[in-house]
Amino acid sequence: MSGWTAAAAALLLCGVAPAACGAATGPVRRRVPAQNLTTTLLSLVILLLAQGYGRPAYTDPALVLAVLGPAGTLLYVRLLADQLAAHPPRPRSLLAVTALSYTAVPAVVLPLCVATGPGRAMVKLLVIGVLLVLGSRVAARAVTAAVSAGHGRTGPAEGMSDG
Amino acid sequence: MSSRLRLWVLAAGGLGVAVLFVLACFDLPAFGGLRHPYGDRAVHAALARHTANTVSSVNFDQRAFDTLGEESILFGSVVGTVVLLRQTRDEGRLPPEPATVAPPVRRYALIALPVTLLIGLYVIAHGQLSPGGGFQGGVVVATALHLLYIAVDYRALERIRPVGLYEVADAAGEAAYLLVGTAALVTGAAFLTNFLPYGTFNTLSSGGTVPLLNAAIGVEVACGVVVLLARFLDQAVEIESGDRDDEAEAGT
Amino acid sequence: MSVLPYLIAGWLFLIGCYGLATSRNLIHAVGCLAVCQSSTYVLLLAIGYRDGGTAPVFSDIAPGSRPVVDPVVQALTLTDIVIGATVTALLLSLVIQVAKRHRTVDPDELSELRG
Amino acid sequence: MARWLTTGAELIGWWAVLTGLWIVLIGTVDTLEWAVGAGAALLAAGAACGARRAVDRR
Amino acid sequence: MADDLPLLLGLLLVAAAGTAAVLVRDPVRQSFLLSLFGLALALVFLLLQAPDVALSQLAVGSALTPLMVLLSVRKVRRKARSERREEHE
Repeated sequence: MSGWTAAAAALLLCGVAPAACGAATGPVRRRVPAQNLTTTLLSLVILLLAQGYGRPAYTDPALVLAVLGPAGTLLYVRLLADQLAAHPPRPRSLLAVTALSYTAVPAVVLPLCVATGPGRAMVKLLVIGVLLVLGSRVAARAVTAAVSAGHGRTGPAEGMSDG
Repeated sequence: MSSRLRLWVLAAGGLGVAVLFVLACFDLPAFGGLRHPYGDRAVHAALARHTANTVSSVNFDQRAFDTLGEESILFGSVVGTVVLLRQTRDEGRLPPEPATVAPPVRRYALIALPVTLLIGLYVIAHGQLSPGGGFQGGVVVATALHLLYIAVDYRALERIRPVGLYEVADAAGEAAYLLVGTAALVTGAAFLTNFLPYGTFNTLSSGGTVPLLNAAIGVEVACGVVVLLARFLDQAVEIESGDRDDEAEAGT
Repeated sequence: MSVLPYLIAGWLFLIGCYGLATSRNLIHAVGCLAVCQSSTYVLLLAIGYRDGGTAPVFSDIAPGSRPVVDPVVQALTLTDIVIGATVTALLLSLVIQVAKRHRTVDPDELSELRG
Repeated sequence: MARWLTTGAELIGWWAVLTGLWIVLIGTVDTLEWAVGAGAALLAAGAACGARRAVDRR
Repeated sequence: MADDLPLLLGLLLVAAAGTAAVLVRDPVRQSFLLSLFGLALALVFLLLQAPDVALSQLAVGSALTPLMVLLSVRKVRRKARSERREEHE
């Protein structure tokens, strides 16, 4: 087993599994950020595996996950806005989740870039990294916005009204 | 049948299946075994036809007829959903209300939409080379459009989504698959034979009819999913049963 | 390890069936059916796996340079995943119709309606 | 007239950026890749402009 | 054995997520678990050297399936609520 695959297994065990547990249990306010963190970390695991197997083609699933993961999170924020507004997540925990993905993404992508060497493959890795960072940032912003919009209105049921 | 009795029947059946399945597991070829006669032949055939992604070659060349069946199931379930979720006479329509969305989220959606769309198109176009193909890329393309509902609101989505057009394109995708298959008949070969020149290995034009069938499936899946989701969104957002009035703000 | 993936596939099937039989909500039942369906994907791909093999995709490796896993089962699975999603959509639209006509999505109440 | 110009500039800007992205994503570059990439990027650029207008006209 | 470690982890994750997705009875909570189940499946598919299938599962499981489930839940609950309100009147 190469170092990259070992790193992937470690990230899987210490990153993805706890994040998935967070998304699987507890109130919606914890599930939504945890779900976003799970997709971000899983995308990084896929990148590490691609390097470990020596297959650049395996980065395509990571690329797709980097754009569709945030879409999934925004979807939950959108359709469960009333529950988020009724029981808002603590800003500190949201910040912690965002900070975690901000540190994890460069910590994985930059060594991969060094290992890949300059070229278009490296730019592709950087694009995936930027998409992941942007995605986790916007997910946190969307949760905050849903909470404050819910507080600005009269009834909690209003949160699900829609256009 | 009482629920208690039902559970007992289920337990008996489940136990039987479990025992037989475990016994069967030990007779299956061992996990990770080295003997894959079908796989080896499929890889050989794919390489002979200059298709780098063997999986696409199996789907759109060696087993193209099977994929036609799969595609018809997809088409059938889209049609079924459209019929089941149509607006009935006793239902009215409420115009969707604009949603309040934070500006950064809206900006993200406007940037992510074309990027996601391009990635979806990349996945479709490179189906015969790298992992991907019409099935996966079509879903990505359809999801890209729905970012506009997820991150902005339904009215914005409705403006760039003329459902009628997508319904036509869905049928056109299915028809294109059949037409490519029939074109093989014209050349004197069997239905869905790979009749085009195979091209240079590992370039976009390789694989003969594989890229064409791939594109047809991509169009069909993308448009089919858009039509499907349009029906679901109509039901969840716009359509109200006849007795609606104070339901404007109802939700989950 | 030699039979574990098969056993996991079997477990997914059985637990999905259990969920289907005991579900009190048709939407939940559709989700359980999706779990049942996934068991076939795990089983098929596990059968096609080869120790030390890699994906039969030759865009970035030379053909013949490494052993590859079975592409036939992968082709079967990947189409079925997308088809499965649209069939799930069909089932969910049936559930919406049931909710409209019978005002409930509980299968037990529905069978009581039939008498 | 000014609106046409800004829309055109937006479209061309998106098109250039997305074509660049396509070239980054792919493995080997050849003429056909450029053509297909430019076409796909044009489609996505059109969607980007359409989406922006749909959002602004709310 | 060490080579199989990621696959072992992935398979256990799939089994756990699948079991949880069945045992959680509320459709909204179940939709989270179905999405996690989809992610875990995609990981296992990648570990079984099937990137095409993983891509397919990611495309479907990350946004499409949860969206359809949540929209159906919303429609059904909204219907039930308006019926209940009618009975009270």
